[in-house]
Amino acid sequence: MDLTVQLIVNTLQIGAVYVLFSLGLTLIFGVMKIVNFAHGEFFTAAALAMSVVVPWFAKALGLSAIPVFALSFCVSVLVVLALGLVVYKFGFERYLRDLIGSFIVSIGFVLLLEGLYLEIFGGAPRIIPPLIPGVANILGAAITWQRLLICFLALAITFGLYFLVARTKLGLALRAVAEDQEAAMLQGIKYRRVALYGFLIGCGLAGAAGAFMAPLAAITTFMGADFLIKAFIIIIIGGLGSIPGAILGGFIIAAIESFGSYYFDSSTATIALFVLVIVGLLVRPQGIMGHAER
Amino acid sequence: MPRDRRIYIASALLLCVGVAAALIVRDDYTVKLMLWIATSALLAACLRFVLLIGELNIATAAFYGIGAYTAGVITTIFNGPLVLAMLAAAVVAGLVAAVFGFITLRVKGPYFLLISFAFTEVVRLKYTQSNIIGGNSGMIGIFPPVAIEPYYPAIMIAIIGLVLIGLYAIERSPLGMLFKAIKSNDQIVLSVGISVLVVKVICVVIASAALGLGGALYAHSNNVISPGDFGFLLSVFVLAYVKIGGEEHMVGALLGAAFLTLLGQYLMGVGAHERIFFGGAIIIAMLVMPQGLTGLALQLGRRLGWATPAASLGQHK
Amino acid sequence: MSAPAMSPATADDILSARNLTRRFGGLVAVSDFSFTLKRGEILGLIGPNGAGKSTVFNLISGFIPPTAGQLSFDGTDITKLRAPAISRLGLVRMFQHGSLVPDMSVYENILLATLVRLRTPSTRDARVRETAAMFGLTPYLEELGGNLSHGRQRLLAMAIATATRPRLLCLDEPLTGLNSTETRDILELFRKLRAEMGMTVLLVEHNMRAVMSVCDRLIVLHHGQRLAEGTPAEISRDENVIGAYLGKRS
Amino acid sequence: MIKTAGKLVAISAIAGLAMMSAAQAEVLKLGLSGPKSGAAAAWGIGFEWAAKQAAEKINKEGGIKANGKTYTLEIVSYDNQYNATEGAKVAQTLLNRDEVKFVVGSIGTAPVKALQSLSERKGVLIFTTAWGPSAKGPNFPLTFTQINTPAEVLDQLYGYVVKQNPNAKTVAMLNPNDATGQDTEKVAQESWKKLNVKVLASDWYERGTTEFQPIATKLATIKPDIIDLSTTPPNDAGAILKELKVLGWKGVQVVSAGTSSSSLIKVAGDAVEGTYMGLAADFDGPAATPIQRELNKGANAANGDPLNVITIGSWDAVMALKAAIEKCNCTDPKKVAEALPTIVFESSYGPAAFGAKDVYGTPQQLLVPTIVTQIKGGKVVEVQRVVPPELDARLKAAKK
Repeated sequence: MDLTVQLIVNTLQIGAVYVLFSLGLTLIFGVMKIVNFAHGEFFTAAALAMSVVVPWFAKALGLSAIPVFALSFCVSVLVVLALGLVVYKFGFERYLRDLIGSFIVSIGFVLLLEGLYLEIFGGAPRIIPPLIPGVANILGAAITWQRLLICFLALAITFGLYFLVARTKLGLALRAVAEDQEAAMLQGIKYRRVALYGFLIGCGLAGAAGAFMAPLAAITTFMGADFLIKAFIIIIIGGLGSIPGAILGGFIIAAIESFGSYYFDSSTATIALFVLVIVGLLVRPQGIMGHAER
Repeated sequence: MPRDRRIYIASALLLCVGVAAALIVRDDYTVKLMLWIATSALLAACLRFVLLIGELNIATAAFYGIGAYTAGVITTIFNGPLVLAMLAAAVVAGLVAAVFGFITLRVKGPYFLLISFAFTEVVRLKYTQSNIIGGNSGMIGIFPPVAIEPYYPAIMIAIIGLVLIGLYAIERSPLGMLFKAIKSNDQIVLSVGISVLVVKVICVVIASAALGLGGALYAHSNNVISPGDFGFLLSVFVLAYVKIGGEEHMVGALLGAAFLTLLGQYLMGVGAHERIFFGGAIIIAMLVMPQGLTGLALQLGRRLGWATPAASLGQHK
Repeated sequence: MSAPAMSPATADDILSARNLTRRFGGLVAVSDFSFTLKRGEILGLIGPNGAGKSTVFNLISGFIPPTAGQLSFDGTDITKLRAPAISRLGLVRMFQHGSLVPDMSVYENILLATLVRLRTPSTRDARVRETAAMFGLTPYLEELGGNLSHGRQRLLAMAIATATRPRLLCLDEPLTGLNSTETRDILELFRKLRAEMGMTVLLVEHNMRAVMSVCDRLIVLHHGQRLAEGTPAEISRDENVIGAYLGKRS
Repeated sequence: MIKTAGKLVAISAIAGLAMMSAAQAEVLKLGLSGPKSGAAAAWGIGFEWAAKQAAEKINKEGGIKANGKTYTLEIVSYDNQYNATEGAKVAQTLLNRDEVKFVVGSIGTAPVKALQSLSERKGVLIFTTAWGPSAKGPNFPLTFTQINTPAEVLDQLYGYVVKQNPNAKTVAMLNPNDATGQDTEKVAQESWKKLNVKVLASDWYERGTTEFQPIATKLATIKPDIIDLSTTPPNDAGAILKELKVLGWKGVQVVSAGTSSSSLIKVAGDAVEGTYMGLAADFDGPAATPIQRELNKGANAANGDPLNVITIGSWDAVMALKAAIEKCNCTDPKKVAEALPTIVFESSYGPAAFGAKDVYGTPQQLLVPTIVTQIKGGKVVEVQRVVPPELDARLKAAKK
């Protein structure tokens, strides 16, 4: 086992899901100017949905692992989108661009959803069968095939989002709204509709991350919390609202976690992450890729 | 100004009633309930104090914790007197806040929110790694001196009440006006020759010193403190107090603290459902009364003709 | 470029800027711009949109630091000073937009300006009332700033700046959106401020007729550089200016 | 949601009934303080469930008789959220509002200490699962430990591991950076040293971590003969074992204080093979008592989560309390506390007692067999059961 290669491989495989999750958070921030603490709950919802749907499909349809996973993935993301719609309609819609108001609403949803998940799914961890078995060997580093596959899928979605934002009409509207909401409205962009789409895309990304994480980790009702905190660090470092920033930040955090856990220990690496955020914000408040607020 | 005087007189009376109640009531649980409401109210008032400059200070929990730990270290490890512990807690929290504020208040809005969040987590994780203060198990045996123990709840309510009145007085002073001006338009404040950064730091230092003192009081009434008590979730709940009470006026923070503390106690027996109800209550409150309890009360009052819009709370003069 | 050579700084100069430059990323907003302001004069800074007038304002009032160049105010080097310090020295500016706190009363708005300059509540109160009277705002002292009419908001903004008793008052388009009576009143006020308090005024304004009538001297800015400088009469005859600016606009 | 609403109705109906019956018989309220939300929620929920089963069983069999009265039991349980603030609130609510005289279970070192600072002063008897030696001893005459703690377990477990793997000379340890981890790690270091096993590294991680490859990579590259995941919770330990297998590390795996073998097996899959556990008694297997099997099944059905060594502790505490109250024929907590160390009672493990005065200075530690288990073929197998000599002696004395 080549250590450096292994640590880099670890970084990439952790980072891929971080990136996906953070992209959703940063997109929602960009469009709605809200800090969505409930983002982790969408992630959890998708993973929990997978834990129900995967065994069900496998039994009912008798398909092999990959089509079952693909189908379940779609269902889980749809579940998350529906949840997102409810959360938007009964909460965020009235607190668009209100940092403090929306923050407290999102906290309300965290408590409510966390309690409901525990009530419905119980405290025991849930597991879904592996997607594909086996371990790949890359330059002496070990990684499971399913991690590798999920890495690629996550990267594909990331590129898809990039394309959406860079090339499509909706993407243009999202960017315009993120840049300057009033000007965008003067241009005839319907802000509320764009905000809803942006929010749903963000939820969808959290859902995708959760669904990808489902075969890799123990599915619990509180698994989103850790990702949420990491994602905050990531988008601060990358720059709030910045898509390239979230991608870069995701891999930076994954690298610190991977190398820091090795050379110090995991607990210290966690502190290092927070310290990094503070130092980073002092040196460059707008993040690596963010624009200065003017 | 007469309205202000009435508020001071009313709060002084309320304070006397609270202190008297703490002395008279024999039921420990009721006394504790009063103390929880008092500490919640102090936390809410301090979080709201920084909201006056437009910043959401998640580090409210951190400064409260710094006060609690400072006081705990002084009375249990060094056997220092309680008064010294309280003073030191306020001073240490204030000093740390000065450094923290001077560095971080250059950023604002979501950046400040998130940096204060990160600061809170770093402080909490540092406690867990420090053996001398008990690591994750926390510090135990933080008691007030035996002689004053029977009066401690009354003393605590008196101090917290005075701090709250003090915070209100500052809010109504020219300094408080500056806070409001900074929240609304910091450029104009700069243009008349006032350093916005310095004013913001003063604001955070005042709030943090009050929090430090509150933390010291809390530590001695709870007798046990642990790192988990001062995580960012505490600030989040305190924000809920402020928001549900109504942030327009300091009374809102107090109302919200009392309301949610009592609700929390009532819901305690509901067990795992507690979170569901608490979360649901926050969401519903935000939907039906965006101005909080005080806003709702004012609206009702207006509809019934009790108050005219001109007399609405929170307006100066 | 027929800009006249710069006169050397003298004791009469209250403000002198030397080779002032400011870049934003690749964009040069102000380039090697030098000028002086004489004590007690009313200087007009004019130029088309995007000429760099607001940047010059932000530079001399310390809201943004210059990339290069020097600034001195009344004998003090203020190049490295920040806005509050410069304001305390007596160089006070007004903003183009939102130069007041909308959710505070007129009284409190003006009171803001007195906080670092006057120590006792009674002197502050006197200063606020005196200033309000000067700008005809006495009847509105209890009104919220945001509830005033547009014209009175401009008056309030100027009142805030004036209440600091500045030696140099910089006004960024104070006449925008005012009717002719209001404009006339304000111009009259400028003259009064200068006569009674010895205030120097730097004025950025689009209203050409007002500028021509009130200013002692004009500087024309174009693409961040000085295009012309002179008395209103000279400027209105300057062919460069007419070509680049006046001709096209009116 | 409908199910939830139904449950709520049921709960309030039961509460109503309980209040009605309260008018007729003497009700003895028993308190519980455990986490019922957040990452440790499953513990508090299982804990409450087991205590309620015990109370129900006793009530059905006619309650507790003492003082010439018959007491029926009622469990009052609150969420301590695993921190001192909430722990203190729970303590106040239990002791001062509900006026509970006995707390039959408390989980979490910080909230337990908050409870203890009040209960000892108010003369309330408490049972606790707190592992740290700091919560025990002569300073706390009314505090009883209701489960086996590392001090009871580790020497047995490690001794067995070393005996089975005589070539293992080095160990790397990992613990979550919390009170449980910090308390246990010290004891574990000592235990390994006693057996001449060299501790190569002892690392910490923050609870709530979801990605474990970095931790696994570190552990694997140290190349120890034994990896002791110590107090690492089963979910996390399972994830780490899985990653260790991917990395190709092969060695002796120990999860000394992991409480749930079912979670561990679920998460780790076949990577768990051969793992030794010290606190993961198999409540499903042949070695389990009928009560344990029945409780385990019930908990699985009710909460979707089987019981473990911690959560079953509340059952044992209720049973011990019943025996002690009947022995002293009173409900005065101080007298009950004096009676507790003198009795032998029927725990879920079979006959049990309180003792271990030699270790802690007071005989207030539950004495039940320590059970070393190993995971073989995806199942937990009991490989060694040691009845503490003290318990053995007491049982023999009781028989006479």
